[in-house]
Amino acid sequence: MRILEAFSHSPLLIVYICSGDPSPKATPDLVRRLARAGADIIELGLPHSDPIADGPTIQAAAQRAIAAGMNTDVYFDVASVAGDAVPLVFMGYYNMVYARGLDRFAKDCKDSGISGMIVPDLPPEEASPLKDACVRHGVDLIFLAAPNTPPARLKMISEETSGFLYLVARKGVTGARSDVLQDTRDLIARVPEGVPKAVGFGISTPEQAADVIRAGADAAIVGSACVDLIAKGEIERLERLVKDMKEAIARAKGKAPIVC
Amino acid sequence: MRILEAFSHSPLLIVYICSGDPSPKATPDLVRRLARAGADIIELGLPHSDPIADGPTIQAAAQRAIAAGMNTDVYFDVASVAGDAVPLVFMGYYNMVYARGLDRFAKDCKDSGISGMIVPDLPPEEASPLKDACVRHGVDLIFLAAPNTPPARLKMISEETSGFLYLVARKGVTGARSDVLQDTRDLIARVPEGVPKAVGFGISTPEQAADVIRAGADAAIVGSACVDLIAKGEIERLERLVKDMKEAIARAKGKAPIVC
Amino acid sequence: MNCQIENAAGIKFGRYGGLFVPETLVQPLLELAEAYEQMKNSDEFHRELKNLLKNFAGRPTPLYYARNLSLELGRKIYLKREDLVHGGAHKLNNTLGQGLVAKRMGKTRLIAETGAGQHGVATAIVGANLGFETQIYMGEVDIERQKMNVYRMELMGAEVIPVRSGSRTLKDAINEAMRDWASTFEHTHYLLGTAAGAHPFPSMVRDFQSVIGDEARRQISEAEGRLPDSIVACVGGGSNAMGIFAPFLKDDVRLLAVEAGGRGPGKTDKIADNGASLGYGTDGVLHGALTKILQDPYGQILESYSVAAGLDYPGVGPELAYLAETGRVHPRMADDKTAIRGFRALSRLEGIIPALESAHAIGYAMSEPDALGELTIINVSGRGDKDLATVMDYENS
Amino acid sequence: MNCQIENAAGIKFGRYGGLFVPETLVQPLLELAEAYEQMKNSDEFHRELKNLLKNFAGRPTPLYYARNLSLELGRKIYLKREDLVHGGAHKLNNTLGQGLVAKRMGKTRLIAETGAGQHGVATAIVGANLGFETQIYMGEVDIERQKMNVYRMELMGAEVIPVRSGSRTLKDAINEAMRDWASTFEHTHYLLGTAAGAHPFPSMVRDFQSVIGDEARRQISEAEGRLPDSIVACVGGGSNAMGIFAPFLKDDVRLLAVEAGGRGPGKTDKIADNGASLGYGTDGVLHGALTKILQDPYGQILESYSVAAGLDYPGVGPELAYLAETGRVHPRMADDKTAIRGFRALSRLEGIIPALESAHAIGYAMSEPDALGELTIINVSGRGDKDLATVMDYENS
Ligand SMILES: Cc1ncc(COP(=O)(O)O)c(C=O)c1O
Ligand SMILES: Cc1ncc(COP(=O)(O)O)c(C=O)c1O
Repeated sequence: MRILEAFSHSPLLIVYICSGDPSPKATPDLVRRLARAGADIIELGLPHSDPIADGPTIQAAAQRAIAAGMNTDVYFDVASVAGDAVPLVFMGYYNMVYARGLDRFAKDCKDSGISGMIVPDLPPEEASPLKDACVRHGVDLIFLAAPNTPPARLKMISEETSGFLYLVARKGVTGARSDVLQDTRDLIARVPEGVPKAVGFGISTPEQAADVIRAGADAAIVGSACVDLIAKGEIERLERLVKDMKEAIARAKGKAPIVC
Repeated sequence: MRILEAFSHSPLLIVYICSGDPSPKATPDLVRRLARAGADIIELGLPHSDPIADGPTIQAAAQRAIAAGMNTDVYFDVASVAGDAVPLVFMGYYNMVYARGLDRFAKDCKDSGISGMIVPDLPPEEASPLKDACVRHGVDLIFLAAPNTPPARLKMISEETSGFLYLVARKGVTGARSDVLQDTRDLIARVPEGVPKAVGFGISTPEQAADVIRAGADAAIVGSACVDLIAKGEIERLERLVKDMKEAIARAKGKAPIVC
Repeated sequence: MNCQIENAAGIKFGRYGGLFVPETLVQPLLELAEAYEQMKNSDEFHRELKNLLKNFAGRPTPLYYARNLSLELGRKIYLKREDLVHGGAHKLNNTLGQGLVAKRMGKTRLIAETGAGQHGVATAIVGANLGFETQIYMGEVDIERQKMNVYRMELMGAEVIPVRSGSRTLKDAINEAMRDWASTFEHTHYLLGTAAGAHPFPSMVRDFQSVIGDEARRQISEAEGRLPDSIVACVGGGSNAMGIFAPFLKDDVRLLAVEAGGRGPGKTDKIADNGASLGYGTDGVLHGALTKILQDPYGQILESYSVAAGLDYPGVGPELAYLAETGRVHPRMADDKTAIRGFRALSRLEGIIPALESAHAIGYAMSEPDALGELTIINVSGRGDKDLATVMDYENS
Repeated sequence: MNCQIENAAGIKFGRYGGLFVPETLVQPLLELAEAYEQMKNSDEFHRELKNLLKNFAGRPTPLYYARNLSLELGRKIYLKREDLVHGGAHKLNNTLGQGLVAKRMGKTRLIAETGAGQHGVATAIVGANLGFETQIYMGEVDIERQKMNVYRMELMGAEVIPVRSGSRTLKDAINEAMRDWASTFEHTHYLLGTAAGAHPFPSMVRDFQSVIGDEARRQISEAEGRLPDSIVACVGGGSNAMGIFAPFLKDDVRLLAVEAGGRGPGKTDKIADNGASLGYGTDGVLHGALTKILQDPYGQILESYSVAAGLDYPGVGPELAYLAETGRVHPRMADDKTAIRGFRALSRLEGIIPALESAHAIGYAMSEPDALGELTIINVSGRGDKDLATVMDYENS
């Protein structure tokens, strides 16, 4: 519910970080700083040994976090202490969820203050058991759609998702890129009216974030660009980036897209 | 003719050396010393790169001789200067003969004072062209028979050989061994009456030499044992060995074989 | 839930299998499934495949009555000779099939993962022969261990891309190939090398490998006038096992699936000492399918271990997981030592040096002859030339 | 001269061939010839051999239409796939045949020579399978160069005996095997690996290898409805060439025998820079036969040279010498560079890595396509796995 509510104040900036990178202890403070800098929702990644949807930046962050002692128990502890300045969303691979037990996982989310779950390798067709658990515990299960998702399937996913719809900005994996494609704009336009849409994968600059908002998205998701700055220990630049992005999307609100 | 004549004074001692080992220059002197020590006929080996009928001792001698500059031209020069104290017999592989030309080879033998030829890889069936050349130039072509030569074939070989018949004392290749086999005695006994028989391959001691004479051979051939002493530079021991062998076969003449 | 994938048949095997992949890959997989479904009914496709299997790959492979091994074990042992397939293993049966599918789908590029290099070589062969641009993902550690196979791939025009993430071995090479495919699927086919992964790979690879079992069925019937009491095959991902088992599923034939027992059951934090997902694994999702996997209690995938590189994989095909659960297939294990014994025995007794993978099946049969019945077929999935250095090292260590 | 060898047919090919061996070996050779002559007429022998060729060796091997190479050369090229024979080369056709002959003669031990190890491996395979004690003579130099093949032989229970005499390579290994045989023939068969040497080896080995040509004849007739314009095969001793040529001798088919041109015609005192006995050799006697050999003016045998170990022999089978002289077979040469080009081309174009020996045939065909006519068969006598290190070294030097 907290997520839908947040979307009533769009445009939103959603920031992804990998929990436990550089250390479990550092994560709650990072969450608070990002919230202060302007993040409206924070995706808290649970690192996995085999992150097939992620590019090198997030893979490396996951490896660092695992080495620093992150695991699912620690993950929920970290989430609990991160506070409730902004809604938190779980982001992680299905096997980690499956291994803990679906119901237990959804309940742990709820109990640690996590409002939603994004499981990038779990398409709606495979999701009903987890969906049931999420409904039971009042957690949103957020699905993804991609530029190559055909119309009928996009409709189905839009109906199945709860909280918002995660639009994958482009083919491929997570990671910073330098432009926003026509494909993304098309995808945004194709989503049925009334579904909150957040666009992620490859958004790394305020301009790109503004671009997707102008194209009709309700939120921009930034991940690898932030993870990169954390890896470098440049937390102030991270805060500045978030601030700049937040301002850029606010300015972009309601403007027509710039088509190049 | 010189060879048959020699056999009228049997028992004979035939000594094999590898021409050019240790050097072409040393060979004529060696021939003279061996003759003085009691050798009745000397087999002068022409070294070949691929001596398939020879054991390690004679292979090694051939390699030393080739390295020392021995070749077919040098071979005949050496034979020429070795003198005519005893009959010389060529011993070498057919390819060396073939390469020079059969007629030329037989003529060179004649001209350099060589009375006969032993070509261990040339069975009578393949020998007619060389036989013709040898006849033309008055050189004996000496064939070999082995313990596994069947009766009909032994008869044929005995008819084809000229000078004497070379009896291979045992299966296998040249090289010193420690006993004389029943097979050898049988082979000697199987040779048709009237054919001069020399036994070689594996005779290294006066006792073995005496043994084959007692078994009915007209001559004993010693090779590797002598080559071995030459390799060690022990020329006096070589002379002593030849002397001892000569005495042993003289004593054995006419005695019955000792069967063990 | 109101959502359907068309052509859903064969997506799941009991609860196993499925399509647990990022949304970007769902469509390419469904398109592949559909294209394959059409080609299954195309006579021309089958003619083309059959022609390549016969004249290029060297099929049918013999079913060889192993006289000496039979004497040793006191029962009749036949060997299915996949070691004689071009390239040296059964892998080509699958790469030829998928290569033709990709060609007909209009793809121009192949990508594949490889561990020891056998599947990479089989993919490179097909890439060269059918005219694809070919790139093979291979862990950095494996590249170092398998220089000769890397060179073979390169000779045939494939590019070998070192994978530096994770454990830098097979499972990471699969991850990397999936990442590549997520952005290149329009012109690229991902040629998975075993009967694992997301739909339609498990069924498609099984189908292409079923030529092994189809032939074996005909051959044993001709030779013995009956079906065997048992069939033994090694299991990495499960393609050679499913290939020889599939045509016998409805028969009264004991199907023995031999996994890599490695150094034993013991495992540390990140590393399992074996490759026995059926034996020691638990349910989980890896590379797109729900199956048995080697994992820690939190769901992190463990690195597997086996002296045989091709069995060194922490997952297994979902159909095998299902068949093992229903009891139709009997999962068994052979540890390193047993495999090496099988390797030496077949070399010495029959003059056939088997792949170390296949040697697990042989070693198992030798140590449990009573499990075989009177008449058995062992699948010799590949030849052992690639393993000589490994065996020498093993013996010296 | 009044001397006859019984069963004299086939002892000579024109003036070539014969039985130039020490007297001790004459009888064993004649016994072998006679035994073989009897088995030629034994249905049971042929049944047994056929069974092994089919179910153990993997025959028939495909005749593969090489689409890409054909396109490249603008004519139809078929490849006879001896690279798919068990062990990796045509060598097993001969060792199986001779192994069965030896078995029926009551021999209990096999000896053989080997250079690169291919024939040694093929002999070890047969020794293991048919239950012989097996010893392989191999030059010390070759043992050092071919560690993996030594290990393969040992795995299959053969003992590899280092030869330290002469040049310590193939020809010395043959010498040594002949020496061994001269004292062990009663229980030992000498399993010569090529269509060279004394009678009956040239005809016997040719006969056992003729299965290549017999199959190719049937296969090309089926595929094209006619015989080829030409056949190309590489020549070491001549067994794969005679094997594929023999069934076509009476036909209007151009037979191209490609020898190792090595580094060229130049030769020093002891070493020829090539293995081209037909091309650069002269008449002489080696290993029991009159044939073409590489020799110095005095008749000392030269060491040969080729990048392909299996062509690195200073002699050639007498039947080929005869057929070359009569013009029925056309001797040609491919030098190292041409062979390497053929090796790379076939790998890249067709996904088949040929043996470096076979690569001479391919390289020749690529550099002289007009000599081939419209329809040609190239004999791919073996696979190139054994040659990877050699090619890598060659490219880096
Ligand atoms: C010879 C051989 N056998 C078996 C396997 C295991 O794979 P699968 O279980 O898919 O047959 C491999 C894998 O590389 C292999 O190379
Ligand atoms: C693959 C291959 N081809 C050809 C040869 C040459 O031998 P041959 O001329 O007897 O066929 C060899 C010899 O080892 C070989 O291994």
